[in-house]
Amino acid sequence: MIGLGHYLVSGALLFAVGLFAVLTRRSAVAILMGIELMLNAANINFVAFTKFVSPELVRGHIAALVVIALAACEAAVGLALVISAYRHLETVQVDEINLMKW
Amino acid sequence: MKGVPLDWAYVAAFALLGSLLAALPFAVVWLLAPRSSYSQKRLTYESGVIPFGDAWAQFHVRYYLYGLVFLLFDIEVIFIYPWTVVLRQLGPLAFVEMLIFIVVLAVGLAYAWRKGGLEWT
Amino acid sequence: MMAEAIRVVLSVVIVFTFVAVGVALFLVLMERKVSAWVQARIGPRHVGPYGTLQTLADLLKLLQKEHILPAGADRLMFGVAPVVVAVAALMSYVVLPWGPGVIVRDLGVGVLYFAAVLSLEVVGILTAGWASNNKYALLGGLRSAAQMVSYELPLGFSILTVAAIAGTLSTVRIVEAQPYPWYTYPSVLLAGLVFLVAATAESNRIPFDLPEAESELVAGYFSEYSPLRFALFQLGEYGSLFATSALFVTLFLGGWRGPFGIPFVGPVVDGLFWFLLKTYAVVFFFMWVRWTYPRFRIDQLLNVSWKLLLPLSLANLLLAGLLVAWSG
Amino acid sequence: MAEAVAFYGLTAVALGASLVVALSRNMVHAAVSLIPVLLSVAGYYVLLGAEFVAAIQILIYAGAITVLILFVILLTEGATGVRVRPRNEQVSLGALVCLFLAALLVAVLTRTPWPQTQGALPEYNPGAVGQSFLTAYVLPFEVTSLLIVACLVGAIVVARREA
Repeated sequence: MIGLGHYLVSGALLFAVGLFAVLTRRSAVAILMGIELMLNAANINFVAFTKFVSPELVRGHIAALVVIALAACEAAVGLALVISAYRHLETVQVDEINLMKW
Repeated sequence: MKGVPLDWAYVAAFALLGSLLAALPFAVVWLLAPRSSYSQKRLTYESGVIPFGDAWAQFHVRYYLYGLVFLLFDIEVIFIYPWTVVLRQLGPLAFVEMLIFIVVLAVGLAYAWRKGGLEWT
Repeated sequence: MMAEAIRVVLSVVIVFTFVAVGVALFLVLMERKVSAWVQARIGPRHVGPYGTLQTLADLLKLLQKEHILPAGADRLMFGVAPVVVAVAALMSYVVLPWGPGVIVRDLGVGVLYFAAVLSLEVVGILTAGWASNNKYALLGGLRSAAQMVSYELPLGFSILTVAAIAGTLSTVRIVEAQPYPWYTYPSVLLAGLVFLVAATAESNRIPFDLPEAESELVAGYFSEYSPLRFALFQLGEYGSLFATSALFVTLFLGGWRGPFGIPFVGPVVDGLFWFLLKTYAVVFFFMWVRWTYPRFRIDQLLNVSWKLLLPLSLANLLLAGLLVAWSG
Repeated sequence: MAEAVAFYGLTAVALGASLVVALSRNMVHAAVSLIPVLLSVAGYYVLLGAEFVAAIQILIYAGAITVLILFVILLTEGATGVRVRPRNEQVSLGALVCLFLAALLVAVLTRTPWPQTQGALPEYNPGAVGQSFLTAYVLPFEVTSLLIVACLVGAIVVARREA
């Protein structure tokens, strides 16, 4: 029988993989993809808690839907930044975008 | 398994078995088709000219702008689909709420239009 | 459990067979006959009676042709992309109501599911264009994606308009809500028009066939695709053409209901008959348009979507909402 | 039984494909692998009875966000086929942190006694979501529209070629 724990563990593992992408990737687009993975992991938890903890008011579904909307907004702005950075610096590798560092 | 998961079991079956059925004829091709490969044959088509450079060139930012406006308007449907279902029950209140929502977004559309985000230049 | 599993497999096989024979093979033949009719030609006539077996012969020919992987192409993506396009088209058939009680599965989110699956096709097309390592193909793929996403919005909003009037997302219940008081809502007519235009563009057909404009881009995103994979793209293209036509029939033309019942055949055959008749009529309309009109320029094409259809369909949705909210 | 098979199948696809997203050298491969991940998460939602969220996940995530990501990869250097080093020099440290975090999360999540109830989800999913959005959660709903407009303006300003 698949219970709440299964979904939570699966979400945690997905979150860790997303975090790994964010920490180790050089390309800004790949980092954004890692963030999407992490947001998805959080959404799994929202929906799982809705089913097993408080199903009547579908609060978790609402939260998950708002998170999807936010993720879309985040992707739009983030990718716009990537394009802008690429136009000015001709790279999307975040460790080469270091104008502010020196 | 019943209810929603059963409904979607059909969807999953369509995806999985469908891919299988779509890939099946490849076995026939593998059995029947001739195989011979040389570099001239594998050249990509470029109107008879030998391809120069890489096809993976960069493209104009306007593709991104259309994708962007699309994505942001696509988010609306998250809220409009449930709205259509309960509209009759909730009546005028639901309508006014959606009116506000869409008017705000119309401002965004107007902005994109004015700024030339919708121009193919 | 066992019976259910058999039903699942059977429904997939039946629908796939129908899509392969009744849609892909038949529609290609129909397209050639219609184009011949519009251009005052005769069209295929040598294979089988009146050329009816022509596309079957073409398919047999394609089966014996060699697969060519273009130099520098991405092997995996190149192979997966056509399957994605074909399967995405196939998946939209789950929610089509063929007749009273004749539906693969009446999903609670019916029309939303249809829109969602249709949007997956874009990914396949974009990947196909990229994986070919061909400039025409990539440009065609990008154009196609830009066009499809642009027209997805008006299409979605006209579906939503209908859903708001019917008060449900289930395709079966949308059919049951028609015809009265369906056509008393002025929004339905406008939504139907927007849907027709957007569906034409969504299936990349003239006057919106820029992605595969032969004179500019060879064959667009499938320039480099040889026999069977090419056939899969055709399957996807005609499959989704038929599915969108069927959705149009479901949303606007009363689905499986006919103006009069056919005697002695029972409701199921009657429903199937009317549904298929209407859907093929809509498909014929799309073909007729294709062979009659010239092609748009890409800026005109995108302007039609963003500056005309999108505001129009949004306003139309609000109008429908107003009528429903106050009149109940 | 069927549920368990579905769950483990989805988990295998989700985790496998997400590893490709995190590790692949080819950006287009990474972006395309995002789709199986998103679809399996939609599968989870279905198993959890959240039909509407699943459909939205396919429509918005798999059908729209991924397309935008692919556009950007094709617009920037990911498309040029230039082979660059895909990872920075923090791989071992990052892997350590992630493994530690995963272990910690799993330990905490499985040991916490969650107050599980026997209640049932509302019969019709989109209807319940609509009720909530238009009554109890009307504020997030309206504020989202402001957020979308803000994003639209911001992204256009940033991405457009300066005149």
